[in-house]
Amino acid sequence: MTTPRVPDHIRLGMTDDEYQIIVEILGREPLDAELAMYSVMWSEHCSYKSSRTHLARFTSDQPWVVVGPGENAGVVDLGDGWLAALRIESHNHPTYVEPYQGAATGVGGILRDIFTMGARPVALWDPLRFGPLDEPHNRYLFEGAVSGIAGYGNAVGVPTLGGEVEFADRFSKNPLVNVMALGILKREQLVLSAASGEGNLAILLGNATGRDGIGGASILASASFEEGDEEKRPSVQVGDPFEEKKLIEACLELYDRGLVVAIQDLGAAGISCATSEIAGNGGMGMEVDLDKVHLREGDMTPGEILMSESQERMLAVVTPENEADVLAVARKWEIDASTIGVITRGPDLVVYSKGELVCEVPAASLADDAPRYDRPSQRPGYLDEAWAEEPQIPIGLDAGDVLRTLLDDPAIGDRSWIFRQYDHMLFLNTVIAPGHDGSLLRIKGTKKGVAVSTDGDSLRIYLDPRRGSARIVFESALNVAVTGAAPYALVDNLNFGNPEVPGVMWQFIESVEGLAWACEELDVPVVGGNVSFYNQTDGVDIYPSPVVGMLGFCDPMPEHPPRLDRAREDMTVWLVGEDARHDFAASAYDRIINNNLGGRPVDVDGGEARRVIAAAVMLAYETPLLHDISIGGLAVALAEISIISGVGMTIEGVSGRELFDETPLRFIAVTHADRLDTDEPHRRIGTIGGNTLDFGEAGVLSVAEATDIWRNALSGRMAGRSTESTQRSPDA
Amino acid sequence: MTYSFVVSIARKPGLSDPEGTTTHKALNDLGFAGVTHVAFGRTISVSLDAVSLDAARTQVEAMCEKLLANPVMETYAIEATP
Amino acid sequence: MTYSFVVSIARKPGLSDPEGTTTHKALNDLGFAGVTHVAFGRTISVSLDAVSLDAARTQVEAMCEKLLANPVMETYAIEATP
Amino acid sequence: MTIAVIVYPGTNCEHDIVHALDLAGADSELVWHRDTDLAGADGIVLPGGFAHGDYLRTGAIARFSPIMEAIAQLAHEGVPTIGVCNGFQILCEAGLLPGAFVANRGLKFICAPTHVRVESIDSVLTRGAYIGQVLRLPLNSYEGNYVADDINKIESEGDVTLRYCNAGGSIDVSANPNGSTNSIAAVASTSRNVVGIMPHPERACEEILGSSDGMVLLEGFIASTEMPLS
Ligand SMILES: Nc1ncnc2c1ncn2[C@@H]1O[C@H](COP(=O)(O)OP(=O)(O)O)[C@@H](O)[C@H]1O
Ligand SMILES: [Mg+2]
Repeated sequence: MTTPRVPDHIRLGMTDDEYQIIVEILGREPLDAELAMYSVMWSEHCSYKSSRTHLARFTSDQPWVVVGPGENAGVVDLGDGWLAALRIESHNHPTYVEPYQGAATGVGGILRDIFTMGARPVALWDPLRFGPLDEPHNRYLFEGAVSGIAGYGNAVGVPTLGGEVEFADRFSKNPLVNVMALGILKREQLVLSAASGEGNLAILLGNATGRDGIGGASILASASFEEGDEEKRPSVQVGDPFEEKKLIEACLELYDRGLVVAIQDLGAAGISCATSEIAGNGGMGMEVDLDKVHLREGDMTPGEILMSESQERMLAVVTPENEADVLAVARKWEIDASTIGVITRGPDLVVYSKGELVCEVPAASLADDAPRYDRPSQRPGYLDEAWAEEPQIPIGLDAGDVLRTLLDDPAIGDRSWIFRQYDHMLFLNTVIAPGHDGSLLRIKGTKKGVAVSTDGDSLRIYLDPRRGSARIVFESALNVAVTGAAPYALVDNLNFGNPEVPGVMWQFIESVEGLAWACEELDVPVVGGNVSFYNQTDGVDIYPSPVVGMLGFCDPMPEHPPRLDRAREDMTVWLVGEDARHDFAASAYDRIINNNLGGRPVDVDGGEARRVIAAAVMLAYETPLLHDISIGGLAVALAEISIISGVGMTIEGVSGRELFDETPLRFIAVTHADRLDTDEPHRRIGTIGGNTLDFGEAGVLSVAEATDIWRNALSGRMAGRSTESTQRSPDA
Repeated sequence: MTYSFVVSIARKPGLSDPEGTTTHKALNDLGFAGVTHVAFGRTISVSLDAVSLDAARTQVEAMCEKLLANPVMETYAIEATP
Repeated sequence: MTYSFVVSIARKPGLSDPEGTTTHKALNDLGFAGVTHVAFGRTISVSLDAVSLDAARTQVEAMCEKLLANPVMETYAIEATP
Repeated sequence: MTIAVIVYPGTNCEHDIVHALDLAGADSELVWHRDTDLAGADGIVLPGGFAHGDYLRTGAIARFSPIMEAIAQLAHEGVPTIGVCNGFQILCEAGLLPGAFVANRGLKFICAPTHVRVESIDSVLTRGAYIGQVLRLPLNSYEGNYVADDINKIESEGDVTLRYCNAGGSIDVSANPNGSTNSIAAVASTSRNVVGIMPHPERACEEILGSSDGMVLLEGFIASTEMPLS
């Protein structure tokens, strides 16, 4: 008996219907290389086929948006000719396969999106989700990912200015590594990825093309290509930050000298994607000769060359007159370059190898004709049960005891174990370094500043995707506001489970709704994002994990922006914002002390969000210390102030319950004066001094003990106990 | 008895080797024009007390599987040394 | 003719070897109690065209002296491979 | 007066050094590693970064850059020459300073402020400081762990310029961030005009960045370019 051969398109993950669309577009059956290209370009990852319809919900028509979603990165106007480019991406699956290289190549990829726009990348952030650290394998993955980010980011010369992290069981087999990057540029440096000019040349810059990459792999190994090639195809890509650094400098020089018409980075589906996009975006075509591509291995098939996802490559479109200059710039920066194609009137992307035609498809069809799905969604059954599990919070809790436990949580304790491994000072722009709410950068030569905070809240979002997602927008806004920067633009990374599960699709749609609503309330444009579906292992979907990166902007920047180390003896402690509303669903108290996950997060009011955030921005110009209240509530926020400033405080009239309540949109101010200049509700809750965190009747904890616990929460778990692997890939 | 081994760890073929490539270029720049290939590897020398050579080798194999080599990217070979 | 060599580079004894020390500790933590010594080294495989094996080896020696090893902290050994 | 700031492929602190020198009132010029001419340079800085990706060994490949001959010649003529972080590593590989570097104890990259104590003031970098002065300077390296096979000679000849210390200036293991031999953070040549420093003085050049302690060193260096060591 012979098993019937599974059709190629099925093996490539396409449906029969999708295959039929290709046949209609081409008017014939696709060649192997063509089928491989469509399969990758029409994959969920590249085409957003399940999410596109819903992403239309986001708005970005504010006048300061220069480039909205769709390009490699979003771009906003900072005035006086200055622009900022921002973008976020995920590298979840590769990180699980090989944490160091997976995370490292994630950094490389996001940077290319930024300098593709003409911007110099100036900072990175890294939202992370891993399984609990008491599992050795989770420590191995986490340690590897962090050192991969460090190894690549530091060596490529872009500082990492923060991030966030959560640990929960559902991420053990599906960790999340998101990376956000920010670039700064002058308006005249902006370049887009739309080719123009028949006869212009396409030059491939950077790394040699090797057998890296997964996409389209199965068909490339099928009979028509060489048997046994799968063996040679590595399952891991190795990042080369040195190559990327040279590529950045070379590209920036090309832009400076006006030598490129358009440029595009090579990501998924490599040359096939970059050539079709750059041609398609400009309504042009391209003729490509694969014999011209510089290769790492001599014996590659045309399909492999087309689909290779080798890192650190860019495709530039240049006029023939400038070709020699472009090649000279490449030589100067010691990168390889080869002219592989020529722009045609179109509309086809035509590819030759050894004189033979291997591909002839309408360039724009790969990107534009991808199917779109409006997948069924249904409110998942777990919600009713979870909402019924109301958090039980005793009235007479001992705040000292609770705080001891919370400060020992690795997502609450000192995160410097992470960011000490990242260069966060390069370029001398870092005014507020990681370890605060948001990081603040100056733009040299101006009085302007930009702040960024990345935020997520997977468990709260699990309990209410809409409210939870709205809240991360407000939280990130408040995080930048306490540095003096007003929320200005947002990017989002939507990490979800399997979209073919109606419950997951419902989470996704609700979440988008919440994010979009909150952004509208704050008048913040969503200038870009990324969707990562299929984060599912053994039938278990991850917690819905949208992550946002908020860009804040100030001009002028406060002369002395608030800092957490500025509390001094006798200063006054204020609580700003509405009274607590008994918000304990997914709170640190309920999760960690009660070991429960239930209840429904409180709703938020858009008007209140606007007012509180505006108040924080105002106060940032005249207050030594501001700190927003988030995980662990008021108690953890106060403890952080005491620990970082090295001085105690006496808090009065705040009940134990209220100390751990996580009602959003509230922050702490610490001032010299006995009045606080704001129209928002505020009350004096205590005084700085002594060497204890004295909560009156609610309890007490010495600053020394709090400090000790907090400092060891993450580093202690990682120190010496991470025994699974110590090998180091080439880096620093 | 104490037994000693050298574990040699090599990168799986097909993976890119930026260190090797960069060193290759540097050697060419230095005038070593005939160099055709450079690849980086690691060695780990391990000495351990065990009841027999076989028992020791079994342990070193376990170390390689658990800690010393990264099976996703590397292959290893174990050699006893005097 | 193309000749191939493996250059093994070791840290001079007495100089600190943080990778070795850390791995030693990690092996102990993993339950390999009998480990008495761990040292890290690197190998560099070099292939080159030359007129004879001797000429090739002389070149590889020169590469080691100039670039591949740092005499302040390292020793090296060269071995021809088939 | 011009200070040459050398740029290798992979160098990334060159603009930061230029910024700090500029704040201190000195002119500087970026010089690409393929150049061979340093005529007219009154001082030389090898900035931090990852020259050649730090592949093979940190500083190993950079040492053969065409510019190195000119650097060596000027250094021998007494021109003030400093290497910061990766620049220090390159100077060691080039044999212009003794010693070498291995991975940090702990095998982690460290980006954090450290304290260093001034051990000698006869070098181009420390001439403006006083012995025992404690400076707060950011460290930023994976291979900052200094080793030397002739450490006693280095010590006995007084080449050690800075050591890691705690905020009060005392030197002990807990104040040594990376395991560096004898807590060494900076070393000078016998002639004292070549100095390597592992922490980054240029990252401590303005109060808004957290510290301006690095200016003491950079100003001393600039003064040396105008007025040779006596
Ligand atoms: N994965 C990470 N990488 C770098 N920095 C991190 C990471 N996780 C947290 N941090 C830093 O630790 C600090 C505290 O983080 P977090 O508690 O998430 O802040 P917030 O609650 O104000 O959003 C921030 O400065 C943040 O940038
Ligand atoms: Mg915060």
